[in-house]
Amino acid sequence: MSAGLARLVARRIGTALCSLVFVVVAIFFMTAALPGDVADMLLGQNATPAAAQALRHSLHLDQPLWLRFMHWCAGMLHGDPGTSLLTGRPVSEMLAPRLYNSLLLAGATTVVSVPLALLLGLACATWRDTHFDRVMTVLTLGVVSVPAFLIATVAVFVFAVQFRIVPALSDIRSIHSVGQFILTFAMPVSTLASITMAQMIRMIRACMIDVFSAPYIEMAVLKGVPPIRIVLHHALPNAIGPVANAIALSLSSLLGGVVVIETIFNYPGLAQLMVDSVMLRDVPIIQSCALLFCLTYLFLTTLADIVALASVRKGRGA
Amino acid sequence: MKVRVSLPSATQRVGMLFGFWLVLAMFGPLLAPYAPGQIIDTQVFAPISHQHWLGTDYLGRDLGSRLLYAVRYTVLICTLSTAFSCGCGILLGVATTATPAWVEQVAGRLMDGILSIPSLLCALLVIAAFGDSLMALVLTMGVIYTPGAYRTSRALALRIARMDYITVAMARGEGRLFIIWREILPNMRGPLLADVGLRFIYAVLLLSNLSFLGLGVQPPLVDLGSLVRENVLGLVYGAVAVVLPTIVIAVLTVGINLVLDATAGRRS
Amino acid sequence: MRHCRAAASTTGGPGRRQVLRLAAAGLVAAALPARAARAQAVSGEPPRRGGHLNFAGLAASTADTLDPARFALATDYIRGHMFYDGLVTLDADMTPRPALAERIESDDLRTWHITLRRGVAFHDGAALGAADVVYSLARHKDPATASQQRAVAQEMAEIKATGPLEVQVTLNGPNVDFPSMLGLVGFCIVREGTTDFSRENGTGPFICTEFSPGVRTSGRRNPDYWGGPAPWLDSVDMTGISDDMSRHNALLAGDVDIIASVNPRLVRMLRGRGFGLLESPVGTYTDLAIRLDQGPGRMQDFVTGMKYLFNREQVRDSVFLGFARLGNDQPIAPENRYFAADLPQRPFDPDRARFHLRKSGVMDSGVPVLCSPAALASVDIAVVLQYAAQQIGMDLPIRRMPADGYWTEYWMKTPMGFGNTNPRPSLDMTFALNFASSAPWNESRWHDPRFDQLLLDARSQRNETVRRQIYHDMQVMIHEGAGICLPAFTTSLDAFSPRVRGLRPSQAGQLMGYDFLSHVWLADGAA
Amino acid sequence: MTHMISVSNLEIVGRRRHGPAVPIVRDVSLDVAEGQMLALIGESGSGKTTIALSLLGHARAGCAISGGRIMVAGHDVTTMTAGELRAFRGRTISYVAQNAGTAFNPALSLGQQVIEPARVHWSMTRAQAEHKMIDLFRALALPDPETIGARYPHQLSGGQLQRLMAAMALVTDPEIVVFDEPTTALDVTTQIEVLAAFRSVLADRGITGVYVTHDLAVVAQIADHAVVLRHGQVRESGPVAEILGNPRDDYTRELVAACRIPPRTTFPAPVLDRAVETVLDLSGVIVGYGRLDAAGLPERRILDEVSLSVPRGSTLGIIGESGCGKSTLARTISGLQPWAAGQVTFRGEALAPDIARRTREQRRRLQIVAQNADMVLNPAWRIGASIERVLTFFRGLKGAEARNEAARLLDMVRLPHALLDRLPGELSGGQKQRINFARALAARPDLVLCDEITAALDPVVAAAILELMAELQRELGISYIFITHDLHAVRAVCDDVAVLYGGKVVEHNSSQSLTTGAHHPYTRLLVSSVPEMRAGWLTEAMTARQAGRPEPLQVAPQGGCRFFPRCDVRMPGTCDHNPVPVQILPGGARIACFTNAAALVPDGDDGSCPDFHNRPISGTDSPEEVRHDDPASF
Repeated sequence: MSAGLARLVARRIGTALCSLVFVVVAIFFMTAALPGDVADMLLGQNATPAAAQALRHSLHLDQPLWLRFMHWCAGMLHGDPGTSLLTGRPVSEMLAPRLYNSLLLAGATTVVSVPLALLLGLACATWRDTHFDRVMTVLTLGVVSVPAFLIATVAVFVFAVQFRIVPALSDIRSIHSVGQFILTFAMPVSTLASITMAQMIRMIRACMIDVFSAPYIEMAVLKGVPPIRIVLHHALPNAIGPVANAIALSLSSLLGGVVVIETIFNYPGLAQLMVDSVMLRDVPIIQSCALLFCLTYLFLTTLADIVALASVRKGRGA
Repeated sequence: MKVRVSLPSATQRVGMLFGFWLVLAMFGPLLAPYAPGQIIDTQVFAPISHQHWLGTDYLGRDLGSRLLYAVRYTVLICTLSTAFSCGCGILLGVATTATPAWVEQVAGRLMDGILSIPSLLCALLVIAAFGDSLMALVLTMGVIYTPGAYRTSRALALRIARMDYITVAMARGEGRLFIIWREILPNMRGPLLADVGLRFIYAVLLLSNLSFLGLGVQPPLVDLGSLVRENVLGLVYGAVAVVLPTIVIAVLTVGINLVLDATAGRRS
Repeated sequence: MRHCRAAASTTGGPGRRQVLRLAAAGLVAAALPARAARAQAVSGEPPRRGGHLNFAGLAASTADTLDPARFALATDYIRGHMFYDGLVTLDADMTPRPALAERIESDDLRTWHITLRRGVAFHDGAALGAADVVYSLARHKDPATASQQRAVAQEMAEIKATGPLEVQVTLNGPNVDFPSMLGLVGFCIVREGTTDFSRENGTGPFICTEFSPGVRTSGRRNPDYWGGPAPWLDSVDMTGISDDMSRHNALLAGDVDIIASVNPRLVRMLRGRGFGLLESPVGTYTDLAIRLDQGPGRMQDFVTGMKYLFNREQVRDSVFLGFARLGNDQPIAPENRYFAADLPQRPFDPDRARFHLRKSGVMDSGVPVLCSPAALASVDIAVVLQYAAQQIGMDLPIRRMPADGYWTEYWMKTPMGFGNTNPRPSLDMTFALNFASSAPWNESRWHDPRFDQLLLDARSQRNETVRRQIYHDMQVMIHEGAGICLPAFTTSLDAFSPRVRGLRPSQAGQLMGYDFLSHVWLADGAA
Repeated sequence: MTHMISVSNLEIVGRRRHGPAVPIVRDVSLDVAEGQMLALIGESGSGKTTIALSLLGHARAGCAISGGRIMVAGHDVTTMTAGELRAFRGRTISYVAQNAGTAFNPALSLGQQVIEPARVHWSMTRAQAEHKMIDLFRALALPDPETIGARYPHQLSGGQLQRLMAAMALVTDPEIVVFDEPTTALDVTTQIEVLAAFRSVLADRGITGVYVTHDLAVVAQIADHAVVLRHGQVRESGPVAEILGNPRDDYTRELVAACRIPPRTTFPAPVLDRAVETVLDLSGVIVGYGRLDAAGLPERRILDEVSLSVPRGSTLGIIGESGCGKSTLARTISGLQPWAAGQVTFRGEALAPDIARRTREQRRRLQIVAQNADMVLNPAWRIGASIERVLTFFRGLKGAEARNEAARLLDMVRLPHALLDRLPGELSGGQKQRINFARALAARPDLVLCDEITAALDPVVAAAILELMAELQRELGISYIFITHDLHAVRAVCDDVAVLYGGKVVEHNSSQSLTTGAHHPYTRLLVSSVPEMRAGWLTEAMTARQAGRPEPLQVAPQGGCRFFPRCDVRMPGTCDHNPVPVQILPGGARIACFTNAAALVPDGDDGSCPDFHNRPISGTDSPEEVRHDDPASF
């Protein structure tokens, strides 16, 4: 890694930290602004003011807001995200299995969607304004615009209920072989991938069309270079920057933006945990989830920037 | 000359499509044979029939009537919130090309922050802060999609700011505001249109998710996404009530995007 | 076999002991085989042991708990019945039956003596003793426990052990329904001194093998269960799927064997595909509470008018698709033995509604009706009501509120809002917690000293006939006076795959009063 | 004699997405014999590139070959399948693109790209191909032939890239090579070398060629036959000597005439007379970047102690090759690029380095007309708005008043009033440049800075613009600074000329004396590199050049004269160490050189004026070419 690259990474990390701080502060105080707190939520319909107050006291929720925030920050600086107000268990312990699940789902989706999206995006750009391209455009727009829960529900109803090919729920415990892994993840991954891919295909198509209009692509055609080689050898290396950015943006929502998918497949991931925690006002968990999502987003976009920069540097020979 | 002829026709097509949906949004409910909350049949998820042309929903209400109201709210709210987010995002994106670097830094970090929080969580929090009136709904959705518009427009504005005609304006001694408002903005229209279309789709989807959390349009009115959601059980009966709103969403969003794409492509 | 009632009616006069008593062996021998026999009569086969059952409830979240004090949702109740036992259980018609208690007796209906069953062991092997019971009951009174049952538990003034298996509970005042109160799943018995509820240590039919809040609860059969031969199942997995369609799909696809909370709209399809449906006539109701101390509710005519404005048949037929019974603006469901059947059903009468509303002068006050997904079907009921209002020229705005925060932020805090109440073990509790002047959840802020007096009278009334009359009068008073519009009682619907046997309806709650896991067996179970 | 290329009745149409087909090429027929070079001559939009591409069976997106026959090396191109075309392109016929800077893939090493045609056609092994490549590099006089292939496009100069591109075209030993304006984007001093390299390689290999250009002087050097095209039709064809020497077609005559604009004859002010009032005066201006040295001056300098002055009503030309600091000078004067040292005086007042600190009056009186007319007009504004804005801004004219004034300005630049309601995208390049000019005039300036205003225009159009400039100067008494690399244009409009090299003014002289008398060696190189419109000039020029010229050095000196490595009269030990003296010649000309002025008079200078009228020295791709030949816009 050259010094320039190192400086860029350092600067990116610096700005990322700023965003992180903003997110953490904003989330904390906005959660505090939500009606009711964890004491109310715990007691639910049976809450009486006295009971809620007592509980609040035992959870230290009667301390001033800023003091609680300071406590949380202090803990975070020591690498301790605190304990859940609701269960009293360490946040890290509650987050770990969910994070693992989410990463598994996101990973599987990435493995499926990125190559396919690249392929289809390239194909659309290559055969721009052909029937294939038009059909893909309508299809991708359609997939993006139809609510995800409907796609997932229809898919489950058809493949799990009617044809009984795959299970309706995604229970990780039932995985003991590759075959089972594929069956278990088939539905959520294909649903999620189709939505993610639709976005990526549109963006990749736009990037590639840009590159395809470059004179060196026409030059390659005039040299008699086969189309596949043109796409892979000539066009792709020049589109890595924007394509990587497009992919990073799409992937960054795979952790936190998949509530619907997790709900429908009853898949215990981070997104569900976060929504639960918002509903229950379990602030330390909300904070940690937000932090994770923010980190993921920043990590991916920074990675994309570095990939872009490195690809340019290679070309520029620096 | 060809340019002159084809340009308005594309714009006209955008106008016609938007006009169609807007007219439908404004006056569609006048065509509704029933009130949106009126239960007209004990049969739920009724198929298309003589009495109710588009069947009934999960409570036995007239789907056609509800659909007309749903179009009204989806089109209006999503149009407004898309306009708001694009307006803010574009203004900010363009403005930061001409302001001191720290402004851009602050705005950029802010936008990164909003972008990195899942939109649903963001919506929950913003609505908690703003309340849940229709106006708040529009604002919330606007805020959520502002960073996307900001990113796109800033990239565009930076490109345009390097153009020679901006240099010319600067050499003339034009003020920053004039340069942003009159020189840069008008040239971003084409490329931004495609972006606006996508944001409109996201707004339609987010609106239905908000309704699900109890934050959207108040009953008995609905938006299109919620119409699909509340009738999703009808899927097992192949009910019109779930299929038709889905088709309407697809036609609305895909149509608008295709026309915007075509216009954008022509201009750029 | 209504022991409480039977005892009361046979022993009659004051000064005699109120006894809830049955020989332990007798209870088991008499009760469970009786259930089995009934089930057999339906399915024509004896229960079979063995097999694994997957169950999906309505919801799972990180609020899932093994702490009885925090049980709040149906899935919690089911989990409670899985791992713990109460001193009594409630039968299909809400009659308390001895469980861990062998006898519960009182001379004055104020001081109660509980004699525990001998030879019951916790999952960790420790024997059940009086200290465990004292601990389990007393902790609900401690504010730090944050018990859902704290309001009820306050009734118990003193709880003390009087012997290794004897506990004495002194109430604030006489209450003949105290044994029913002990049937609340929250009052189930945990080991003395337990503070860490990440693991269960109960006496229940199953032993926990996995508990991940918001994900899953798993258990295996407790081989030493005192109430044997139940449970029949070897192991159980329980999860929560909040999405309606997904829950049903999981059943249809065979991923789970039983699901709770079937949407009435899917009954036709489930039946068509050969799945079983359990209809339990539970007394759950969704009501519109109009506060009598503020807003338009201060006008009696407004409240009366609103009551006539409810199209109850339409609510039953369109909102619940017939899986409900009409409500009559009082909280006791028709199946209940104390139901005031002679009270005339309040009809949907727009003309009278208009008359009363006009008369009240606050017809168009613009005060919104609050509803929320948190209160079952309240949004749909509100829409029905709104349309009826529109027909008589009244503009009734609806405000749908988010589910989270509804109970603490909006419910009972606004002039008009929907609430949702689950059945309580006894009428006494229903009246005391929801309608008495001092009731913590007096939704309409209704105050009637006569009602409060009747409540106290009933508590100390041993004569069943007199009590029935008192309860009748109280229902009439609520029907007439309280600001409660109660259009319908819902029927709980649960579905099961054909291999599941032994499910019976119960008034005590969905899925056999949440206790189905110790009763069901699988047709292919022994395989 | 067999025809290597035979095109008959070629028709090519372009089509917008849903619009009707528009003919781009109509009924074109041409033949090229084996080993011959055919020139396709025409202005932007004449269809010359489209025809050239059709020889490779290629039509840009939106275009289609709709009729006619194209026989190339025995193949009927129009009937070939995609696979056949792939095998044919790069093997039988190859292509040299106009702008090597963009036609090379920035992500791949040059060597990889150069041998790619051989590799994709499986015609030789990698080792063979690389060997062949190095031979070609050598033949094309590229430096470091063994290692240059490992480098990336941005690391080489335009001339080198253009030669690499030729190597790429030749690596498979094709029978035909199509050159598409290969030297248009190059500096004149580079162009001559590239042309010479091309010619010798082609001659050695007996390759048939097609050469697309709008430059008649180049045609004279390299082609045997020529076809003159206009609006997609053939206007005239025949041997080159015939066409250039004795054009029969009107259009051809016009074209030839445009290359012979007469030098300026009127001299409104005595040249280089200090007594005359100067409008603009630069003294010791330094612009640069990098660390500051002890004196607070930047380490890397783009402009180094530039001193110039523009007398009222006269035109100062500034010439030099790309990278010499011409554009920076324009930006500096117009206040967009602050200077580190020195002083700029405008009408007797010192100008602030930053535009924001100049007065509105100063900004009004100093206007700039930039190189690319496409880019300086806001595409979203109607022409009228662009002009009226200046009127409002500087002169406070509004509404009808501004409208009328704008119309008057259009009259002044000879454009119809109807254009006021058009968008820039609807105008031709020449029209836009006139609008651009009118906009500058709207401010009623004293000095107009013209930065390469003819570079992107076709010769006929450019000639008209130059004429307009001179006319307006006569009418309005404006002064110009005319920045260009076109010596021809300099002679047509300038009174004085400053030659810029490496950020320094190496010579300041009268424009009419450029071809006579004593000159800086760089000026001489420039002048001698301008091709003449006669056959055999290239050979002569190259011979003359190679005769008395030391090998160029690859290393730049640390101090002294920046031209040292390329100078043919350099004195090692002196020129590369000491500060360069400025010699003031009788008549006022100044030359920055160590060599005595007397020795700087070119050999055999008999006072006559060699004919370099025939061309603009170079130019970039004209926008109109892009607009009409790039069917992506259809």
